[in-house]
Amino acid sequence: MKNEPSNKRRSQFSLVMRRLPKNKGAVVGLVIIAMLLVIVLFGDYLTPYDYYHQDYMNMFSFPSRAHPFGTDSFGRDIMSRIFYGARFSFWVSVGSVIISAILGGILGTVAGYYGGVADTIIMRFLDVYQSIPGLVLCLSFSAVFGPGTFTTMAALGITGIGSYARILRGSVLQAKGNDYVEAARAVKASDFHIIVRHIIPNAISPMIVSMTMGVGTDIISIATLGFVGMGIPSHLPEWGAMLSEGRSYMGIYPHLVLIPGIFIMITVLSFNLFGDGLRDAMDPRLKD
Amino acid sequence: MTDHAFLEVKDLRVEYTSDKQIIHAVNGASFSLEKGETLGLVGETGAGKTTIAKSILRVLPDRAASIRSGKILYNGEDLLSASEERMRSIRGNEIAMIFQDPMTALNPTMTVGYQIFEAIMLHNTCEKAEGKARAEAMLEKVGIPAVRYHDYPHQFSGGMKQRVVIAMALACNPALLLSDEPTTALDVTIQAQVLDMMKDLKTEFQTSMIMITHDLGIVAEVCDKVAVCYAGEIVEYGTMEDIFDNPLHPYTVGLFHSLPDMSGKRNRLTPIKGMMPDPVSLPEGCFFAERCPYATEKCREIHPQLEKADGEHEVRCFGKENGKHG
Amino acid sequence: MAGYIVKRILWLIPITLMVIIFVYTILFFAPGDAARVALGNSASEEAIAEFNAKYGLDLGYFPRLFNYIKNLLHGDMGVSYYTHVSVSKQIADRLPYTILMALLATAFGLIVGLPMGILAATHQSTWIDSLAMAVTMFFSSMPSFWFALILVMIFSIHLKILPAVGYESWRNYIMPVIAIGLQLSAIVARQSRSSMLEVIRSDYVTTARAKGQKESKTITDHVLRNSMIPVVTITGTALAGLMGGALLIEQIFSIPGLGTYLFGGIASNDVPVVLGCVIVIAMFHGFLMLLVDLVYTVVDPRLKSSIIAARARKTNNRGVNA
Amino acid sequence: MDEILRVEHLKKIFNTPFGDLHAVDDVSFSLERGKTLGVVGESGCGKSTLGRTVLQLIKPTSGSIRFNGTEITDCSVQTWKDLREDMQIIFQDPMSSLDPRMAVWDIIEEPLKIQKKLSKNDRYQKVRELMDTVGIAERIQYSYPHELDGGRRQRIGIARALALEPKFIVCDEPVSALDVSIQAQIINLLMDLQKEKKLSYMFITHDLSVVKYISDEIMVMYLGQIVEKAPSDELFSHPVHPYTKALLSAIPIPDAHSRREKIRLKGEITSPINPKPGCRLAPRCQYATDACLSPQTVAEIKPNHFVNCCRATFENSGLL
Repeated sequence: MKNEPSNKRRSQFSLVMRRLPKNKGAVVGLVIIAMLLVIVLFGDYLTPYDYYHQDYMNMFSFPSRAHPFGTDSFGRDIMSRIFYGARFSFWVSVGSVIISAILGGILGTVAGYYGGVADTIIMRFLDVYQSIPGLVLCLSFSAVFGPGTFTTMAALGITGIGSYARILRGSVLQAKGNDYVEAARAVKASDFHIIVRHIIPNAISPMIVSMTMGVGTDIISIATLGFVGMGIPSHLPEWGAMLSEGRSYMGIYPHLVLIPGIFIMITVLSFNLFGDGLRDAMDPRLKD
Repeated sequence: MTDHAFLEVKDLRVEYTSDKQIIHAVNGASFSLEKGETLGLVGETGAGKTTIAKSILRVLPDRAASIRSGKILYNGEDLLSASEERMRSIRGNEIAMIFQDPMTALNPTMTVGYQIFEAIMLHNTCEKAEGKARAEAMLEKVGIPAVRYHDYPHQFSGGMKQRVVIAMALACNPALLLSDEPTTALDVTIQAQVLDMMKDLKTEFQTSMIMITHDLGIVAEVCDKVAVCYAGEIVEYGTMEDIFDNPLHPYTVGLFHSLPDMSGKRNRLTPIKGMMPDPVSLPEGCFFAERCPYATEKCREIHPQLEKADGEHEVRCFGKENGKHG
Repeated sequence: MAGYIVKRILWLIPITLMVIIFVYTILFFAPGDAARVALGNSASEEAIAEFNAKYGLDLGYFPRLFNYIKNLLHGDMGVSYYTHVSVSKQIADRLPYTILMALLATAFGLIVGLPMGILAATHQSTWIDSLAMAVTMFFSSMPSFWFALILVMIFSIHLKILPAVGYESWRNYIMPVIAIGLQLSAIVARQSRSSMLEVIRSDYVTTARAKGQKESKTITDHVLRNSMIPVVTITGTALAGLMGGALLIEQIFSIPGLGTYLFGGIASNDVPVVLGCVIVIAMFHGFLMLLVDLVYTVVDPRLKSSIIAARARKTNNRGVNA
Repeated sequence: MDEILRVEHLKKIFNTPFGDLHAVDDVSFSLERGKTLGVVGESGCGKSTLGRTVLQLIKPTSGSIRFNGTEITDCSVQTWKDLREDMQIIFQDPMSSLDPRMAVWDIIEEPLKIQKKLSKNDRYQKVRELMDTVGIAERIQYSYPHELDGGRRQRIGIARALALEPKFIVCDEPVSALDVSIQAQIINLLMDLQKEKKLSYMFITHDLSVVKYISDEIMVMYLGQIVEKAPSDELFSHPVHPYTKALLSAIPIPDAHSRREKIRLKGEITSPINPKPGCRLAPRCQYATDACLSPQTVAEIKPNHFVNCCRATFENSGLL
């Protein structure tokens, strides 16, 4: 029920942070994400091999002390390759989600806040945009932008704006209906002030949750691209591409398929768990 | 008078658990009701009125709420220890309930007729056609043409929805009707229509009723007995005349003084200071002591009991023996 | 109601047109020379000029677009630059496999996911709920193509009880359908659980209990239907997505669906193939979204009444549930 | 006569998919400085729209609003910005009217920050002072609205409205969501503030007992129109319009021995969409005659007592 009123200033962020640890799933997710981040940042120092080092004496070796995840068809150390791939998957997915969220967020906010003609145009555009398969958009944008890490990020990011725009439009509409917006207008607050100070803070929670989960979705998209040989340049290791390479040998050397897949899954799982926990922690209906 | 009352609630205690906090919603509420009477359960938000009513029917949310102790004797039978099957045969059949918000009390995806029909078929073994005919008759009774049987709730206005809810509650001619703020969500003129109708139907069906409300005006209009609820307990109980003409508990007195006077001049209102205590941590003494202008040391230390004042009039206050007011 | 449906279907025409223009524009500006890809790097300038003239590639942006749309109105989607096979014939050949797989996977998702969600919601906070939530969290995080590979490894390579590739027998579809459907079932289960929990708290469910209704009947009669709208939304969206072909699943199991065809088209800048697929997929998308909205009106009579204002509402709903 | 607000022939029509919704239909009234005008009506009568239109939070379809002698429906942006500070609003639902993501202090400070007239220090002083005025304890200054009860939330809403030192406040059902004992606290606060700061109120409510208590003059609305307008005591002692009478007799009186004549309306409120000419109450009115189907005129049956009913003139002349 009612909290003992506090005389200290507490930010919204700290309120969420206080609730989050109570959610076991979120904690597990966060711990995995932290470990992943260590791999992303310090992966090079964690394995003695380079991801491209080929060792023809040690092809297809099963996990061992020397190669904890074994080696692939060229005798390359899978752990090193997984760690390198983590870097790519992580940055590209986080970057693309941020791009989607910013672009989609602007569209959604404009559509929801201003309504009328702007809303109609934006929503009709999204109707068109979202009836085009994501794969077509993503690969075509990749082709237009040319190959590379950043272009993959941009292509994925632009492809994903639709759902963010719709989510934010919905929650902006909801926030807009509240009297506190009227109250702000009554003290002659500008539209910009209202959007930044009142609408966005109240509408952003569902967006943050789907951004978190969106990182997971994009990791799968990146792996899909890698699997069909698009996205990252082919000489660099990528989880999806590793899966695709390992596929031919999976009858005899299942670790070639199992290990990249498990990494994809655990990464996605961690973001999903964290997002799920965030959703509960940011629910304004819940009191702490 | 028989040896036992029609309905007797004895020392009912209900708690809600949320996030490891225990909310003491009802703290030893006791009252009784004779057949054919209307009891007004008056109090403000959070006084535990709705919880008491839901406890009688045992439709509190399973996980969050628990009935800690007490007895609810209905014709001498303790409902709190009755089997779930027995409860099902009582719910809607012998005891029915009307909920506060007609907007949410009806299933939006079922025709209103079917929702009444459902109540009838649950407790009667009759042909479907007869059940339907009875449901239609109920609709007519509450002033809705039977042709609207197949309409959905959203096609009705708030007042009409509440009529449907009332039809549903009265469909099996229950002996006791629990009305939880049945008109709070309605406009005054519609409220007047619905209250008139409820009074008529109550007489026609000879139903006993517990009317839960925060509006003393409604109490004056429909109730025979009044129980004033505060922080999960009854602080004053008596006939309507007792309470309105001779209120004894400082809280009841305070409520009357908070109301703008409709007849006289504009005097400054004298509100009750402060707020109801937090149900998570209730004070040791009288729950009202904090806000009471007459509170003494004793009031803050010892929790008063509900004691007879005169006739049926009971009050939970030391003030009576202290002779300070009343 | 009929008028509404006709209007929505007519809406598909401008939408599809916009889709064509949009995709055509991106492809037009994408680098890559179709003639070079088709004829090889050693091809002579003349051969390339001839190729470009044959397919109208030497024309500018507007004439090409105009030609394409003109032909389309005559029911001609053109031919692939490389295989020279009619695009519409290829799509017609491949579509049945895609539709079959999409429908089976969606059915699987609902058949497994719904009961799981209902069970979890009705046993909230018990071990059943926790288990269901853990399992579904796990499955919804698993990439379906990886799961497909695992299935192949177990059932084709080791146990040798299911065929790894092919599309002739029903046994070919078991693994692809499970691989796609399991993830969908997890999403359906989580969504139906949360929306049921929302409905279970509502007043009319308490009203049903207060009428003396049995707990099981309360769930089936009052809770289920009212909690289905978000489930319909995600099922519809998922089905629409699958209509675009499940590229990797098709690749892994060698099923000749729309996904591989489309992918081949994009990879080789085969404009007629890409546009052809995109048109078909966009139409399916439009029809499915219409179907979803129609199912809404069946599930919830309130929406039927407000169908005049349906456009705004529809976009709202989707926005919130997406 | 010191007039702060004069509204003439104000109309607000919303275009809906179902037709034109006449939310405010040809409403005229004026308000004296330091006085309270009560606006009473049931849901859907347009009273909230009227309040917001007067504040220009909703643009009127037509009509004139003069505030302190200045026409504000078509004045320049700058004049309007200056005037806006003088007109504020207090909302019904203190939960929806306070941004749940802002602490109490920030909510009260916001208008001052936007106004940009005070230095940081002065602002600090001013917020302190406002919290004092409305009775918010310092210990809750950093609480969030959801941690507080309805009464305190409403006090915050009042403090925010007072921040720019307005002269005129629209109170849109400020006590309807509160319990009686808290309601009385807030009403007293509003009346004290009025006396102290010479405020003029437009007090919108559906609760007749409250409006009688607080208002100098009362205006009864039905489906976008004013049906009756009179000084408070006059309206309660001599209601003329059948709707006013029905409204008055519908209030349950908290008195064990009150016996009154009951006037009940038939049926429910009709739709304000594309209304027919003639009296809008006619379908529900027990006195309705053919005369009610033609357009009605407003008659001043006594000084300052206006009625929009064709029977009123008869009744007043003693013919009925």
